[in-house]
Amino acid sequence: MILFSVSLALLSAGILCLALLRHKPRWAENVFLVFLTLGCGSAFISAVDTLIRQESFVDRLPWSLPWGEVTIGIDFVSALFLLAVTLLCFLAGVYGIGYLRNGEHQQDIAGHFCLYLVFLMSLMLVVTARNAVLFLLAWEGMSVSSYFLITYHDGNEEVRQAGLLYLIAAHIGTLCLWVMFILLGTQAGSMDFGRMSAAQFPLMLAGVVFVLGTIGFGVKAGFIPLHIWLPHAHPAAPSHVSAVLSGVMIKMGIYGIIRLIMMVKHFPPWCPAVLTAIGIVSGVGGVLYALGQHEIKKLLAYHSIENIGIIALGLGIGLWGQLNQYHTIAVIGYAGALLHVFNHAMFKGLLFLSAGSVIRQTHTGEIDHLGGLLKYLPWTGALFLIGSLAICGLPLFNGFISEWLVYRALFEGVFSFPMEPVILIGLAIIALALIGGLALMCFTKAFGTVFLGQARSQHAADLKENSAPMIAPMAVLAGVCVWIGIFPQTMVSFCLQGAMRILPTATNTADMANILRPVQWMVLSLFVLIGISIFLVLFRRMAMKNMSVAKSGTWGCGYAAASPRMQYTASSFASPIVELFREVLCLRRAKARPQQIFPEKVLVASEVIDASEHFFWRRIYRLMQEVCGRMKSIQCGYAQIYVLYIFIFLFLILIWKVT
Amino acid sequence: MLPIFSHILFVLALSPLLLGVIGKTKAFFAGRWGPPLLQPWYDIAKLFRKGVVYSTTTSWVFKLTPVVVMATALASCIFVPWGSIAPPVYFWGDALLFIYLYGLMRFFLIIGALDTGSSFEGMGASREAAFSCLSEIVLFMDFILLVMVSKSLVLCNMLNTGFFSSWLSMGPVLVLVAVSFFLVMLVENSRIPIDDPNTHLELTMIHEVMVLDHSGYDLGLILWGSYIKLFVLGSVLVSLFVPAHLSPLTGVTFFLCGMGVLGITIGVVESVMARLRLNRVPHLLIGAFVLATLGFIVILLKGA
Amino acid sequence: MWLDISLIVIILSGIVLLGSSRIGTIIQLFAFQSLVLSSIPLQVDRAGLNWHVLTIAFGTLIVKVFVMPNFLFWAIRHVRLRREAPTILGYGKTMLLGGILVGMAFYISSKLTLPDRYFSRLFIPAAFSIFAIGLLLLVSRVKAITQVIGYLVMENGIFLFSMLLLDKTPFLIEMGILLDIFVAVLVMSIVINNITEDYEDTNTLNLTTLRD
Amino acid sequence: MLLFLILLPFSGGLLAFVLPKNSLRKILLIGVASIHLAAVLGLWSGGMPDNGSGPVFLGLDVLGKLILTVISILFAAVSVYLWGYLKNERACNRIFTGCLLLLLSSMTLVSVSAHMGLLWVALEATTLMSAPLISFERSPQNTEAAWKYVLICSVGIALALLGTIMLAISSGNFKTVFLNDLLNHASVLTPSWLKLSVIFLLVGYGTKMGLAPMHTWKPDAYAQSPAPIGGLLSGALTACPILAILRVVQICNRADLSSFIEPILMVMGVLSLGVAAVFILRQKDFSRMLAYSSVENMGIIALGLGLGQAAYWPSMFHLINNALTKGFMFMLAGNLYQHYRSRDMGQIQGVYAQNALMGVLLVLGFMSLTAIPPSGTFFSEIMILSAAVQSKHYLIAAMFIVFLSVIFIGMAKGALQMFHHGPASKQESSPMVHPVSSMAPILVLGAIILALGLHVPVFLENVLRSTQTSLGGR
Repeated sequence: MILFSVSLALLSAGILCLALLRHKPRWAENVFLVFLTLGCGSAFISAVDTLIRQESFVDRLPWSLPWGEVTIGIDFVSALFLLAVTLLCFLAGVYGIGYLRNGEHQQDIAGHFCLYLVFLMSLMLVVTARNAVLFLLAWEGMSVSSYFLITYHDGNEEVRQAGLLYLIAAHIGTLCLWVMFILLGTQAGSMDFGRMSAAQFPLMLAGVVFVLGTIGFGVKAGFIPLHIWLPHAHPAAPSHVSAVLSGVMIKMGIYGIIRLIMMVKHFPPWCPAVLTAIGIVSGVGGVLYALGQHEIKKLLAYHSIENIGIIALGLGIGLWGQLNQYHTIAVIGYAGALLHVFNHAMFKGLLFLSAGSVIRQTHTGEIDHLGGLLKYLPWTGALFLIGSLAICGLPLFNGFISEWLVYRALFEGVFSFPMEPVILIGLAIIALALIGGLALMCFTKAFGTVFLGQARSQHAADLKENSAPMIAPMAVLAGVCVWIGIFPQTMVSFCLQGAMRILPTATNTADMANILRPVQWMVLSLFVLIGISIFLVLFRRMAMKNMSVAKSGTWGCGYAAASPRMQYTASSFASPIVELFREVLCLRRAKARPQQIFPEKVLVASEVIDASEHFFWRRIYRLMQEVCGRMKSIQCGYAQIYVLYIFIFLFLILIWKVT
Repeated sequence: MLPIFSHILFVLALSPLLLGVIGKTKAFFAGRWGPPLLQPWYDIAKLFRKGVVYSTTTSWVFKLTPVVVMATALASCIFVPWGSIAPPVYFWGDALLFIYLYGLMRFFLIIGALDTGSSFEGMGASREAAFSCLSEIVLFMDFILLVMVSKSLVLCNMLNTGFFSSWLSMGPVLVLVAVSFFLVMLVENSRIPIDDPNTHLELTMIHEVMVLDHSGYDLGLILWGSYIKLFVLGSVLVSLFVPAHLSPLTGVTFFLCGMGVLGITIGVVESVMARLRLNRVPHLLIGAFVLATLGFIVILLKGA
Repeated sequence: MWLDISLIVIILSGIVLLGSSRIGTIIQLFAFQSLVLSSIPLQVDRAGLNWHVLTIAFGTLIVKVFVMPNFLFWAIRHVRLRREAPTILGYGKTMLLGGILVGMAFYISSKLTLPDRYFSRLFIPAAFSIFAIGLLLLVSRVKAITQVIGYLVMENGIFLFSMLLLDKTPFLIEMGILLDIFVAVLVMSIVINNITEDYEDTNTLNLTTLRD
Repeated sequence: MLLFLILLPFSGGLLAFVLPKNSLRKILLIGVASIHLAAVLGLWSGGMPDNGSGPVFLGLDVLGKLILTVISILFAAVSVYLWGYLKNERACNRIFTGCLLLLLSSMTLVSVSAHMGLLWVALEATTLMSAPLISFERSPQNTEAAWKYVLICSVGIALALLGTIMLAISSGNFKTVFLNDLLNHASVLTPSWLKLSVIFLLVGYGTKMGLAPMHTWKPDAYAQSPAPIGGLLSGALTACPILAILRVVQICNRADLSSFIEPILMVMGVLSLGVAAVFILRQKDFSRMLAYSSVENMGIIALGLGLGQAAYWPSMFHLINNALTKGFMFMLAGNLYQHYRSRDMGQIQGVYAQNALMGVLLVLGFMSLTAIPPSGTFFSEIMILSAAVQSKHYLIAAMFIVFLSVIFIGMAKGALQMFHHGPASKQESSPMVHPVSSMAPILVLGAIILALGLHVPVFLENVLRSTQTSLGGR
């Protein structure tokens, strides 16, 4: 506790220092690094301490907000989130120093770092706040500071628009949270989380609160169809910010839902169904849209939606288990969700950072303009590959472990639950399988087009690998991904512990051993795989010794004049699936057909339209604009009419109230 | 450790034979004598002795691919029972690892293909990725059915516990599972009617075109890996039909006979059918999915 | 008796106001109405003439009959032409509407009950009528000057209404109100003066540049 | 003491009319404002002057005191700001300064008047004294705005006079409108006349407050007046009619008519929110946006008062926050206009790049306008929402949320656009610098806003709570 307070104090000090260092960018970098390290370090240690010693605490700081106390606490769930927050924010921050150096807007660097610390601090407060008012305060602090982080390159119109969309979405979501917390607080008689947990909520109220929470937190988390800000904001932000946004900030929505489940406990039976359905739609929708993207960070942004979908599936099945008294299923589902939160923070952070490295060197994120970068950016490429393998949920990497837990919970749900849930759960399993397959396609596309084959532009030869301070954070993230992938026991047991804390009733520890045993076996089988691979590599090296190895061009099937531009593009690669889901994706094609006998230019461009954005939200916005435009004639400029308004209103009130 | 080794060795040894059986059957239908039963073995041996040619475009990813393909294929076999012999490794949830190992294999096959920068290999990779998405959901649907029947998430239990009772009560479901699984197996291993391993037109191929640039030792590993994959998936299918609680020897015999029958069946199918048009392949998979879903509905209505 | 007649005269002058078209006439009619009005305090006073009532009557007389009309004439002194004050609806319809409003005022007043006895049955209806007429004048004319007069006529209605409480209203407040009205007219006259300087006319149709 | 507070600015105002030089008048303005502020703050340290229970014209209860303090603080800030502002204006500021001081005097009179008639007189006086301030710059648009302001407010407030007379009629046997009398004998007021009078008073004072649909003068008046005057009008001057409405609420609560007045206030509040939302969404003019934001905030306060006991102190808190924010924002806007020579938010770009401090302050103001913590408005609005939910007015709560969302969209579009770099900011080369007198009041108000968002001192909380008991009656 003391350590955590120290961390908060350090960060505040850092914020103050940086606010004063506007004109000294180099100084600002150092000061930022020092305070970031100290602040993240102490918070990280306090989180680890909580996880290891298994004791949570709640404490009240000597300070009072107008409507509540500053109560903070770290329990298991908070600690897990705190772990991801501090780790990723620290690494992304370190990366950010290198990323922003020598870029444009040097004079804003101190402000940027300052806001980064504000953002970090509000993230830490969000997961540790134990009072609704403090929570909302931190929540809005998070939204606003991240808005300014996103709009760092604000000379660009698109960036400003993206930021604005994000801020508006975030704030409207927050307004839903206001109502939600007020409803909870009214019932509990206090805005304190502890009191809320102790209160009893009628089922009806629980349902309303659930809906409000799902909307309010869902906007942040990026549930489809509330996700529209996400694919715009992530590409707009500097890469280290995208990493943090995608890695931890959208998880705050998940944290909120988990906290809500912990407080309300009993929900109407349709709630898990809704959560599962959201998971299915977001997961499959996210990955399908990702498949249609041509821009690397936009692609990654849609993958965030997909992963949020997977997490929602975990939560959904967990909640189902909780409501139907299947504690094992609930624990596994929640643990899967929690672990995936952490894992996603790691591998998505890694992916965004390595995408940032690519963009920093090539100045473009268009996948189809790149190619062959593995030769020029070997570290970035290798680390991106690790991230890709992890996000596809393939064995040996962390994504698999959490997806495996979610699968496990779902499969156990299939043969435990009554008919109606089983249909949805079956669908969820299929969706998860489809997500896996599509993600694989998407990341082979991304990795293959960007890093493999030949460069599609001439400038590639000048590219240099980024500096070590940028590579090192990525390497650490990759290390964590592999560590959890091969030695999952530690994190899985932490997450199981956390999941048990989510349940209202205590689960015995024998259960946990049962749940953990297959994980140990899995480690064994993974080692078999590793062993075989090592054996094969060694064997190959031996066998190759006395064999001829020749170098030659790629076999062009008889075509002699192949050029790099003839390589299969990302769009073509994705096209079989995009075509198959044409209707869902609202595929738009622009074609210029060959005109003369010797046509000069032929053009094919395809674009995937985000249906909920274009056919729902934009229309609503346009409608709103139109209605407001019409109503502007109220303010027509004639004083006589204005006077008449007064009397008409008076008259109406008289009729209403006096007769 | 020993059971794992022996299991792996047996698979290594036996898997090319299944291809031999298929080849013999096809030859029989074509009215030829055909290559010897051990021809796949000879092929592999030949490839292992040859030199290697690498494209200048490729990187270490290309060289890693064969190793991963072989390793994942071998690792996947340790979860599959042989008749009544339990697999060396089994645990709650191993079925998922089993499926995802193939995912890993596929990932590397695809990026290996993309590493060459050849548009043909890219094309093949794209198709492989697209079709396997669909085949994977069929596979999962089948697994859902098996899980519901067996109430277990251990692959060997899903396949052959309570054989008679489950066939008695769930016969129709298991038939649906078997049929759809058979289709998935064909897709996964790029057999006719989805893909023709013997074709020579690069534009229409799927699997074969992805490994165009591999040669010598590497190609040998990939080929062997794909034999193993066919063998392992086949053994999953066959295990469905092998009664449990037989003595080990009878069980294994039963199993090996089943594998033979499977080889012949594949051979027959490949002899009597033509390759589908590429854009029809998804329809086949969707058909398989519908079959499996039908099974799901049957189970739900029966209230298992 | 005299009270009733005065009240009726006041209402009638209001109706005539609605029908008049010349700005000068309107201002003079208002002055006439105020003249009658300023006699009301003397008529309703029950305690005999005292300085309180006298001051109120006299103050009203001075401010409303002499000072204000002069201000208004001052404000429009630049306007040589266009001395008529056209309505939006037309004079006939405005007068008809005025009649309807007076009728409604009578109807509504009949529904109200006062807590204790009052001087004349016409008192409240007359107050409401004048108030309504003022409103109508304000809304239906396009010239700024007529709007001021509309406001003042409304004010007359309120004044009449406040006569109900003549004996209890603190003198200070009465004077404060009168002062406020006075300053209001002063300010409005200045503003109108500015308007006429800017636009050469007090037509409020010019005053619609500020809108959304 | 109270008399001193009124007479000080009054005599100052008269003095301003006779002083010969602009600079002397500026000194006079700041001097009077600071003495006034000191005196008002001094009131808090001393014990509460007892109103007694008899009929008095002047009295200062906790409501009046609170509002007087807000007025005084804002006036002091604006007068300091005007020091730098008036330097750029060549015109003679005799009438301007004089009216400003008389305005302060009448606003003080509003907050200390304990007689509903006197309250009316003072309120009408504030309208009249502020009209010349609006037309200070003497362009046709200024004149038009002043005309509309005077006309509409006078007509509206005439209704309030009618309402006051009706209030007197309802008080049957004593027939006075001394506040003490009304409150002490509230139960014997004639309900039918009281109801009628409440409606007239609400509509009348609502016009002055700027509640929809009587708000129509507001955007014109605020946008056309000099920016700091806009701040004074929307921050301090609106507090005066609010006090009048608080009195009405007080009487109604004592007379057991709270169920009568509350729905009316809620309707007016929600209507104001809605109208503000409609006009803010597509607003291009910064001052007009702030004016509609004022309509919105008046709506929120009315809504809070309409929600009953639980929302009283949040409403009072909101009043304070809103007043400070508006003063802050308008003065900030004044600085921006002086640099960019435009009120169009599309033209003002790259504020942060031009002057980082101004950029940060702009964001702070934006946060306070849109109730993003840490700003006091966040707490007051969420508490009002909470009161709506607690009293089961779910529809009201839903509309509140919807309108706040729309308003947020409009404001974010406008205000944040100014903050960022944009195409226009490229050509701007002259640095944006402001004299200390133009920055200091903004910084002070900003600090108070921020402080109230982070921590409400026990002292202030007690005061707010006592306003609640003072309003609540029984």
